[in-house]
Amino acid sequence: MLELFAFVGLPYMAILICIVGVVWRLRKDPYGVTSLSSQFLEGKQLRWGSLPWHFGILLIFAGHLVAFLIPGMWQSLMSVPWLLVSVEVLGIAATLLCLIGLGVLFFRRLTTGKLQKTTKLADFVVTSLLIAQVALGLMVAGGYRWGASWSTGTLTPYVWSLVTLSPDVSVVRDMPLPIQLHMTGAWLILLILPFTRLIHMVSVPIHYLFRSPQKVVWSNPRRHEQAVTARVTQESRRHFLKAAFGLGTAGVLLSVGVLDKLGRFFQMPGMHKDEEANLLETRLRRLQLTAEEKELELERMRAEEIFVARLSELNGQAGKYFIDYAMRPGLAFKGEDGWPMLLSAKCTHLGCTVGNQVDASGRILCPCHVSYFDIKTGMPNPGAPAKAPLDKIAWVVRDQNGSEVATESARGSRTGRIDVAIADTCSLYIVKSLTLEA
Amino acid sequence: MRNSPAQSVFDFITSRLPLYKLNMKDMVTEKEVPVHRMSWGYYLGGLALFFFGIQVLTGMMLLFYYEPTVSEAHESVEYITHFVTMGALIRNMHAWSASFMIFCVIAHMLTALAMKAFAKPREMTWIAGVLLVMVTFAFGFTGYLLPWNQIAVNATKVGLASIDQVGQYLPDALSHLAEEVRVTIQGAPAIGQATLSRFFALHVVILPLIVSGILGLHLLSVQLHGMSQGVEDKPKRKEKFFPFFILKDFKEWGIAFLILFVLALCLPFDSLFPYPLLEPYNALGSTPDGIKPEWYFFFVYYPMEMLPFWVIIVVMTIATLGLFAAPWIFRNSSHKTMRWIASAVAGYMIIMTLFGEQIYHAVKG
Amino acid sequence: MDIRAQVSMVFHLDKCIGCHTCSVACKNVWTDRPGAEYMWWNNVETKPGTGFPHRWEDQDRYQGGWKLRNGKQLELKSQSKLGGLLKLFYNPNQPGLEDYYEPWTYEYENLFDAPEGDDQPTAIPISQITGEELKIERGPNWDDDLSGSPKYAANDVNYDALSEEERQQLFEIQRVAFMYLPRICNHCANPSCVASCPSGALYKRGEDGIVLINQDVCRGWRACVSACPYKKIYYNWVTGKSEKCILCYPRLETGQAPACFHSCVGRIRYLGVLLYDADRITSAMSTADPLLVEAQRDIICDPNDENVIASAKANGISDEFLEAARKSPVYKYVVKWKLALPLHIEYRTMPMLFYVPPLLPVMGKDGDQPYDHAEESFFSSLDKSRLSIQYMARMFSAGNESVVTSSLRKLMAVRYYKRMQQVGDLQEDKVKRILREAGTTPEEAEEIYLLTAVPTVHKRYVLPPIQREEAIGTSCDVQDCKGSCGFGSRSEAK
Amino acid sequence: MRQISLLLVLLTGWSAASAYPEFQRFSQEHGGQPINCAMCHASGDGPEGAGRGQIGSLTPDELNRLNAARGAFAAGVLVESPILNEFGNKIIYQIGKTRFLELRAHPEQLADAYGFASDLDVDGIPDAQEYLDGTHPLNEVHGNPWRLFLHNLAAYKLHVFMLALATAAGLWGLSHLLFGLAQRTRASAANHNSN
Repeated sequence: MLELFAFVGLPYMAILICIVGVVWRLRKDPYGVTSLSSQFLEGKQLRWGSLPWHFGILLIFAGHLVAFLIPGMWQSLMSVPWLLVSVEVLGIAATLLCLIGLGVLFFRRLTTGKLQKTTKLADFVVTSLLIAQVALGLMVAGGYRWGASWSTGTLTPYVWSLVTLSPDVSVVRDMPLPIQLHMTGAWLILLILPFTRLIHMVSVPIHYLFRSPQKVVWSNPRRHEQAVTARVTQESRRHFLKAAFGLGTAGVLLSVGVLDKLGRFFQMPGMHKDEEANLLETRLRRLQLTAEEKELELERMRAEEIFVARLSELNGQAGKYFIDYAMRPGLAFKGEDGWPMLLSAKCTHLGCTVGNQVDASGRILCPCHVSYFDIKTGMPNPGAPAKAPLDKIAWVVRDQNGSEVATESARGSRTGRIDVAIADTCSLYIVKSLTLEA
Repeated sequence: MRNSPAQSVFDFITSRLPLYKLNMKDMVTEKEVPVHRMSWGYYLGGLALFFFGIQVLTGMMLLFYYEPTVSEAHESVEYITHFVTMGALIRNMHAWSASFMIFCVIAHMLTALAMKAFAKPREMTWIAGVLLVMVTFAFGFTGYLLPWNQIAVNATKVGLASIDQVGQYLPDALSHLAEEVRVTIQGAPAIGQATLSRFFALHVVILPLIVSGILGLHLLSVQLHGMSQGVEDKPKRKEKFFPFFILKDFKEWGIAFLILFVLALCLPFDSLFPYPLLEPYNALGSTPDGIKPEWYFFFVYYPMEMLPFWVIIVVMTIATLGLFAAPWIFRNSSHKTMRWIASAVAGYMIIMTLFGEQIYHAVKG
Repeated sequence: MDIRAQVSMVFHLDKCIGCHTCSVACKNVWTDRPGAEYMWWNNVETKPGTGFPHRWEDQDRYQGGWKLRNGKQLELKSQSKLGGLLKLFYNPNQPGLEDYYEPWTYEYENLFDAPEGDDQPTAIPISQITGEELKIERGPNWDDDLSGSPKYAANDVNYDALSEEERQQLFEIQRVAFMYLPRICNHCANPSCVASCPSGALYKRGEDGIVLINQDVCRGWRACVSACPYKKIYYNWVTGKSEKCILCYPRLETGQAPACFHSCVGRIRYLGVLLYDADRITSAMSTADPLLVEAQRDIICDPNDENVIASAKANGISDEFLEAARKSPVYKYVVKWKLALPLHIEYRTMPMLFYVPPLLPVMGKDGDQPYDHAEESFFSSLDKSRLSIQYMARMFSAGNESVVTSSLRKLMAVRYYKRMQQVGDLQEDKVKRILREAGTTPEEAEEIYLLTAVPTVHKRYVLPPIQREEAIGTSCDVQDCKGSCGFGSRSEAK
Repeated sequence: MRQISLLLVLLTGWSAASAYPEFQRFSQEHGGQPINCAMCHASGDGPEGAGRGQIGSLTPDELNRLNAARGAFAAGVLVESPILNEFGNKIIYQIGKTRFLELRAHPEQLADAYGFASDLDVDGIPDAQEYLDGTHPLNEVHGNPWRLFLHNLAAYKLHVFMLALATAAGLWGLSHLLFGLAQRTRASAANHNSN
């Protein structure tokens, strides 16, 4: 249980809370989102704390990210011994750098008077957590050598399994405790990210690299409009050139990537001979079926009696479907007394074909709107959408020679008797005259 | 002094359809679109139009292979899906785009309601729009049957049979009328080839013709009147329709196409439902378990399951009449009230679509 | 041509008496908050002196403003784009609290609570940050009037240009001369703070050119603090955001002069609209140092020119704004009369706050004569100026002495002209020659006199009638927008 | 003829007992999807009956094949049961009848026993996973939507990338076309006014 929480519950909780929290914070409290730099109050020690920490952790983070994003390529790189050794050494060096930086930052925050004023409990929690996390990382790096290599085959699949929403804890379940703690620590950091100064991580100003130096904001909508208009309608020829270029590129890309496929839609599909034959066979069968259906329809319109099933084929658990004179479905069961029971299978609510599986209380279900019908009486259950009972259908049982053995009318009046000895050889028919009489 | 009746009719028509504005200057160069916090709603109609265009194109492509006969329909759809190059893509696009289009149409109607966009002189636009919504649903209903698979035919059967039920609430002399209507739609006492042919004709020829007529009127009057103001106070900003607004429209279309294409390519529409195109319709087969209509009918389907049928009839009738008469009913309502009404309707539809099943199970046990 | 309007300022230094009323007015309105105690959006410095923060003009240390790469390309001195990202963790060019001063108050309670004793109880100074006892060694105007002091004046950065002899002369007690330099944000047309902001929080208002910090976007990276060569951006250590002078835009938008202007005792301040061609900023600011002042004047446009008006209107500048630009006292001082000069234009931010250089330290007592205004030695007195012209040129014209002298000459000529009129001890033809040599006419001299000596408040502050829809208050609720428009404090300091 | 029908009756009785509902139930409960017999069987209604792929309709030749399949107790014996579909046959081929019968008590282990290597419908989801998800292993459009989406996206990433690029380029071009046109109309309007 704890395992499940630590490796599945916590990660998802952390990711969810992190995303929701960050979005919430950025939207609801943008004023509070800041790096809350303290260089202004104390700058000398900060240099020896902040720089090693940030550069160290960025390097380590990049390493973790590479192992996660391109595990295959990374794995093959790491199979070169000298590369592996240098990566590990670099990693441990960066970790030490981080630890030194964090140590200085922690010490500085504890001892500088002015900083006490901007320090909150959360800052200590964050720093302690980070120190523990980095120390654990160092333990892992030291205690379980060549993590750069083995993590791609173990931790990466686990993280990917989380990302692809099919968590698989089999790998991490048996990991040594320090590694498990290191992972838990990572999720904890993610968890508290939105609510502490760590929020500054989501505001890394990458867009600074791409923006133009000056920024002019018009608050008057009319002037804003005019300023924008003035900008976009500079010179039509330049616009047309750009338009031709953009549309041309799009056209080429589309025709190469997409349109040729769409064009081939209209070609005759190239099929394997067997496929073609199979297809033809299926089509033929469907046509035959349709023809048979029509034939059946015709036959049924004219027939006086219609074959339903051999008596032996009937049972009490699953009804046998048949079609009556007007192409309506019916169901045939074998009753407890061994006599057939024939019901219309057309739900009296909206005309769905009811199911043929009989449940424990002797009922069949119409799946459309959940009406249960008793197979003995045809009555729907109280409260069902269907109000009327399923119609009973008149039948006749004939033996091998075609002579009448027993009948039942739609009203339920029976004649004759069914001999158990010959029952298996008898067949069941529905009778138009008896049904119509009802 | 009162105007003569002829004069007032003339005035009515010219104010509703100001054809004198039918020129480049009014419709392109100088047209402006208000900008306010609800103006995202102005893009929904364009989006619906875009998806309709996709429907027409992909639909025509599907026509190359589809065969509307009982014996061939299912087979030909399978042929398109499995054998024709990119056939699955086209069919998926048709299916996805249909869902998107219906979503956009509903959302478009609700935002129009929320913005009181039907206020004078836009009554005709509104009524044309309501008609379009109904035709859209008809498209969905008729198109669903065409693959002629087990679930579709059964669902259609249920849908049509509910017409029968109306009969019991009519006076005795008319009670057979409902059934007659159903049989007329079906083309035969039981669902069969006749039904398929009729639905095909409706889906492919008749409804598109109706749509192009109404849509033409709808678009023309939108273009003549311009966008409605949308909010209580005069919006502070306006932006030029050309090139700014139309560019945003195009951008949305581009992104919509991208999303549609990626979805159609990568996620078969069928995979979202328990019953993919597995079995052709078999009159002998039982109705599959858990059968229910497409998501866009949930908002009538689940209440229908839970409430007595006559309630549904009454509510539906009132709602339909209310929709048509909205410009006159809500003539004096404030934008705020309209927003409340639209949000309530939207909330109801969202809840029924997303949680209808749970509610149904909770009520029915 | 991309004509933009700018609410611009002129400070007439001859009239400044260094009373700090402006600073106090500003502080009471805007920076009387936790974390903002040390900020002086408006301050008055004594020159020569080190200023506030300490040696702010030392751009070798603070790396503010722009530089020319290969003598052509304008780029930020403080950071390249990538370098800006690397400096997020620690920025070596930023002033710390010690470069300003640790804000303090006095322990007034002690006056009431002290136990009975032999001595009078005193209110000892305590830090406003830590509450600990504090030995005050520096303050915002700590070097007030201490021009001769080796500790302050001797460290003035502008001395670099002066010869050893001139420097020595400045410390002779008999010849000590100083001037006051009131400073607010220059609301530059080519602001380096805006260009340096990694988050994109800083922006220049299109309508009136006021430079603001969007507090909701600011992430406290503080790049602007070092990039602003005038050190007019301050980091609020409580909120973790930077703040700066907002030119009292809430007052401007309601038709009032900014607080520091409104309260100015010496009536030294002028406020008005300038029109300038934004397309030519880059090229103007890329010229060689000595030509910068002229280049800036060159892109400030004549509000009566038909073409300028047409293109201003195309940019959405209203008729009311244009009317204000035509009446602008700033335009007269800066372009028409060429009297007012920008401060440290060599930082290339194109400051839009101009100073009329002071005559007093130039023309002050020389020898036993009350004023050395013998006609023959008239111009030579500039050479004998107590405060070296080179020193002034270093401040106001990027080292180009002729720009400063021509301004000073004209100012002198006006005085001679008025003296001739009112005292009558000067020959008219000689005065006319003086006027001609100073490049002015009697009419212009009269005009300069009127605007300098006896202007009404409406002549000094020609506020553009900002239209209702242009005011921030109409585009969003004032309480909501408070943060996004440049200042604010939502959380209390501990 | 009589013999055949006797055999038929015998077989029918036997097969009813061996219609493995355990797997069906497991798959339905685990995958949360209604289950179709056609996952493993040739007919969607299961092996009983007289329809196509059902015992009642088998030709003598097919009956022989059926019996051969029923005797495939060890793994690796070629199975071509006419009442099973490709997937059903492959299960027996892969793990053998004996093991299959053992697994009836532990339907959840069938997936592991079968292995995750085979993907008969080539939709990117292994058959065993489809069994667990309750989706059809022989229908490439039937599968867990998310898995399907990821697999197809990977397969078509070049297309998607190109289309995204084309959309971006096209919209960029279109925006400039519109701006250009706007500029033209404005210019001509200005000319018109000045004339």
